[in-house]
Amino acid sequence: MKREVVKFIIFAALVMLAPLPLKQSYLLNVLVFVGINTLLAVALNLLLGFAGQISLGHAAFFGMGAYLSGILTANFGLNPWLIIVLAAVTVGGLAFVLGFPILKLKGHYLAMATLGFGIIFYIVFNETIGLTGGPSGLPGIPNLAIGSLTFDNDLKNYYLIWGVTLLTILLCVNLAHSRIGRALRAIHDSEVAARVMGVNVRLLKVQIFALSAAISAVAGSLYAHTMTFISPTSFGFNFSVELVTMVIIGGLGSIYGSFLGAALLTLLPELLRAFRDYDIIAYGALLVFMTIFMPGGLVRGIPDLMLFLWSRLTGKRGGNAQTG
Amino acid sequence: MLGKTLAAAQIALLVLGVGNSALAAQPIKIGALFAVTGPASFLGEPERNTAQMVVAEINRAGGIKGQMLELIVYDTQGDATKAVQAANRLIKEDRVVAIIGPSTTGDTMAVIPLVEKEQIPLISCAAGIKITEPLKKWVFKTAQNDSLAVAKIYERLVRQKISRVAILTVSDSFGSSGREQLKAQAARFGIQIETDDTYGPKDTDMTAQLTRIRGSQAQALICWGTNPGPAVIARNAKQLGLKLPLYMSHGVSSKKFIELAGDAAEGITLPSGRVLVAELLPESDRQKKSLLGFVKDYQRHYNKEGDHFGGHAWDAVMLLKGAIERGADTPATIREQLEKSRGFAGIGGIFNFSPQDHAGLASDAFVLVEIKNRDWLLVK
Amino acid sequence: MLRLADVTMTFGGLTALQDFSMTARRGEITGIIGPNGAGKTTLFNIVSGIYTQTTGKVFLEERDISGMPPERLASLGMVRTFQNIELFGQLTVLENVMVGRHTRSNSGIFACAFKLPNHLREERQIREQALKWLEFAGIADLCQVTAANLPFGKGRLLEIARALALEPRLLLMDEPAAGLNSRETLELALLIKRIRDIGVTVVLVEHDMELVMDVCDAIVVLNLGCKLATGTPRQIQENPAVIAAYLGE
Amino acid sequence: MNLSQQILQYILSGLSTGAIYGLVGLGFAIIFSSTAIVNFAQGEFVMLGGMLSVFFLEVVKLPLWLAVPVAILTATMTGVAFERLAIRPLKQATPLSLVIITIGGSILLRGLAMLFWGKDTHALPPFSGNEPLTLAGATILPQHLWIFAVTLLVITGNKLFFYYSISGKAMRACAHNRRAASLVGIDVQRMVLYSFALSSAIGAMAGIIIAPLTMTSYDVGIMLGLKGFCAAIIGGMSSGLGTVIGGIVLGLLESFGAGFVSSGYKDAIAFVILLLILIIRPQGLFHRGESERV
Repeated sequence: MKREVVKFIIFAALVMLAPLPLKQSYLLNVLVFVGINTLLAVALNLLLGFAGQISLGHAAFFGMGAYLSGILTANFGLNPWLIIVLAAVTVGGLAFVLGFPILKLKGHYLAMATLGFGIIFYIVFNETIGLTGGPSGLPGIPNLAIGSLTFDNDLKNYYLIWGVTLLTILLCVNLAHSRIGRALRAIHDSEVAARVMGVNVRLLKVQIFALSAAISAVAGSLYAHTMTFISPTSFGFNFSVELVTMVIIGGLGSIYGSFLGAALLTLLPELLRAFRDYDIIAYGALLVFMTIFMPGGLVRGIPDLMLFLWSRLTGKRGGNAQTG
Repeated sequence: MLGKTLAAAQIALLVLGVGNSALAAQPIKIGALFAVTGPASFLGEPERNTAQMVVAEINRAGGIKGQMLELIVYDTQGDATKAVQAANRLIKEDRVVAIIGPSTTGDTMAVIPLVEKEQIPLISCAAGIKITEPLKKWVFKTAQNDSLAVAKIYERLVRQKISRVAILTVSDSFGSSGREQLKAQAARFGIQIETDDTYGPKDTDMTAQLTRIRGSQAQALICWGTNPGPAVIARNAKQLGLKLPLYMSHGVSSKKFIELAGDAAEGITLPSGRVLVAELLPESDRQKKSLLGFVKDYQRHYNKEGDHFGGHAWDAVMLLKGAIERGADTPATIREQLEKSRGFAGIGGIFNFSPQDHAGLASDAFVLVEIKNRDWLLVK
Repeated sequence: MLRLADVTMTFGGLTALQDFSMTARRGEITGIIGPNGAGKTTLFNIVSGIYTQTTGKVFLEERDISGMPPERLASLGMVRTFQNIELFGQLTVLENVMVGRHTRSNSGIFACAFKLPNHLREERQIREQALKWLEFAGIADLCQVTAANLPFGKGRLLEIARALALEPRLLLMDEPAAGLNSRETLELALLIKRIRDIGVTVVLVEHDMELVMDVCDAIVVLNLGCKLATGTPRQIQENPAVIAAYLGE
Repeated sequence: MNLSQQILQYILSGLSTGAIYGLVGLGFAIIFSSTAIVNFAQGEFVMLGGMLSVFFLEVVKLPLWLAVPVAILTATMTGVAFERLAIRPLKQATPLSLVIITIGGSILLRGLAMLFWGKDTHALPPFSGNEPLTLAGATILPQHLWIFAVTLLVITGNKLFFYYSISGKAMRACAHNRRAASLVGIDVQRMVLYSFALSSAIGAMAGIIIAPLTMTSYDVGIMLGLKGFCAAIIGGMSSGLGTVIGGIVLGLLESFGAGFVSSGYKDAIAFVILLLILIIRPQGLFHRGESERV
């Protein structure tokens, strides 16, 4: 537990100091999105990595948060902070209700079902033009503000979003090392044994699903207030898949891995700009490559790689890199 | 040793921000955001190609008053988040003086708050009316408003005494913008919309919608979409033996549509920019010279037919060139000069920007064409 | 303590258990034996709530528990172990046993995430109790090892410690000696007796006759889905029907 | 046009799009049933079939009767290469890593197709004319008949292959129990390779047969793949009639949804019903449930 505290403090310090050398750079803007994606990846990791349940529809929860905030603040002028809480509760509640029938499903049936509701909500965002503005999007969402402090530039948004993300990471680390976290990991290893030990597997899965959806909704609200404009293309199937990819590339069940995955996939397009039109191919190739050569994700793959390089450098045989 | 010292001195100069003017011939950096990949690549690709082509031509001719242009293109993939990230990079990293694009209304709306705040002129290549109405200080556009295309079709219908129509639009931002205009202007022309259907951008069969339309009172069908959907609709309509006159949007005004729809394209009418019928225009037409030049260049560079989407980018670069020629070199002066562009005969029409109008086109920007014998025919 | 009344279980056309009744008395060790395919595992899966019987009833201290899911049974004080041990492989030995305290703690997601004082106190108790049961099973020295890396025999002990951490009234053990060597089996016999001595009722299915005869207070013999005999170890050893069934007529 | 004619047309439309979904779905089902892999790249083989035949027909200038088999062959070889280069090297093949790797593979294939052939849409000429056939006031195209015929052919072929050939039986054995299959001497890896070859061939065939109707471009695989996946799930991942019926159910839902409720929500309607099916009958419509072993 002590180690977790130290890890978190180092991580938080790095996050807080990161903007200093970046001042006016566009990278600061990219890091704002890394923050939002980290929040989403951590939320999905609770479900995917801890409870072992796949969701190919998480972009829908992200979108619901964004649209609830967008519509209610831009069109009805309600208090944005209140709406964030409302969005989290509503979306979490909806996921809780949806979760009971859906999480009964297993494996690819679950993948199909979550994919299905993701698409349904994507269609709803597109078709309810009166509310969402449809495919042309919803402009004019105000920035968040506390008193006279308006979060209207990258630096302020950076601290706002990373503040929320760090808090969420802290809570998730706590959760992972509590009876709930142990029960979740237990489900992952042996569902039947977990049930025999008295873990109400179904209820717990649904609760985590709801929590994960609620965090995603908060990420959506923050996204809407940062962008001040939203359109359905940001909440489609592709983004759901991208989120799953972030979690798996980062490392299942590792909260800091989620950060690595989110950071890599958000920064990747920037790095791949050098490839110009070939970037989509490079992206696909990287996914295939990573899955083959770093099956445990970055969080385990990077230490393995360093160990391997180190053993090569020092000339020692060190093939037994610790995994798992 | 000496080399090292010199290099260090040079770096020091660069870091201090001096020497830029001393080195002279610094190119003028222009940013561009196009949806080169993704679902809107039918817009982004020709736009990117055209912009690169025009900039290359300008540079080959010695640049603008001796200064070369440097075009930096980023792909938005038609995604609002990526568009904003790319715009940020253009403004903060590449330090461009102006931005061309994005391709879609959604992407444009997403980057508007940023360019307004950073005070960088943006010349959008998207058609949505929301882009320039209400007026935004730093935002211009070259694509004709969808309202003009709709008006062109409705005028024709009124002349033919048709008052009941069915509309079938694609459920993306192109289609929904058309649908909005079709519904908004119907009353003004005394037209009644009998059925209002949509289809998905990747749908492969629209017979269900067409069957419903066939069962309605509609006297004509207006379809708003981009390839390949409308080609499928044309073929499905032929399969069902639908007798209604079929109108399409300017979204399919390219030879590709005729190729895809084949025989089913015969008799379809659509509004189009003049680029499609450049050869058929009278010599007196003020746009003819630009149009022929664009078509010829595009053919030579890419061995493909230039379409009016590419034309939006052509117009944007040329408007920018005009502004720079008139002495503008900073974002603020470029914006000022853009606003003063008058009587510029481009691909999309004759542009007259003013402090009140950042779209700059009149209703004659579109012509109606009919497809006959696999070719275009100008409807008087 | 545990009573089965006329339990029948059919899979499709196959009858695995036929009108089976039995009782396990409080504080005793009851053994269930029978040749392969007699229906022992089916019986265990019904009692522990993994299958639901076709007809008949199961009672835990006169409370009808027929068809209750395993997690309900756990909160009523019944727990089982598995023939092919089902450990939580990615968790440490200590954490495995801590999961056993799940029903004995109740902090919710929010209490856990925000580390509310109640939760912290509870977490401390969970850890103390888990260590206590690891010591009881004699594997406290392994508490930081990842469960997947344990040798089989230690894994068996861990599974028992985990089950005991629940402080059950009734412990069901599915072939606890399977895969153990003779020394480990001897230690297991002692452990099972100690478990009875702290007041836990034990029901076990086992092939190892020596172990069964050594530890059990009462024995039920199953054959082809039916009850063949009940009695003390001595009675069973002398029962001609049992001998016939085992030797094969 | 009266209501009954309209309904007949909806049925015909539903059947013809449904058969397409079913044909695409078969590819998913074959791989799944012999390897338990959900191959998210399956849609790309449909795309490859269409694009390759356009390529061989229009660029290489082969005649249609030659372009089609060459396209199928090329797509099949791509499928084999995909299995060899991406699936087989995977050491810890968890279902999740397979999802990611097949998604990665599909992005890669799509990107390569875009690079080689550009982003334009292409059409193949119909195989036997374009004159609609009329049936009690409703119409259908000759190409639709081709689709039905090929679908039937594929189902029959699958049935014969899986039940009467040695390799087919071996593949079914792998599907049933991999370990047991390898114990009786079946080369499981080879069977996985076969199933990828077979499903990419069927996918390519589907892509070719539908290209004259729906046209083809580098990105048609996503939506068709998704719909085919649905069809396979409704059909309980069977390599025969079940998946085709699943496709037809989906096609009919879409066509009646667009006709009677709302064309904008037609996909949503189809997916809502799909969700209901999944929740009520998670093992697919036509599959008998199995009790879980402990």
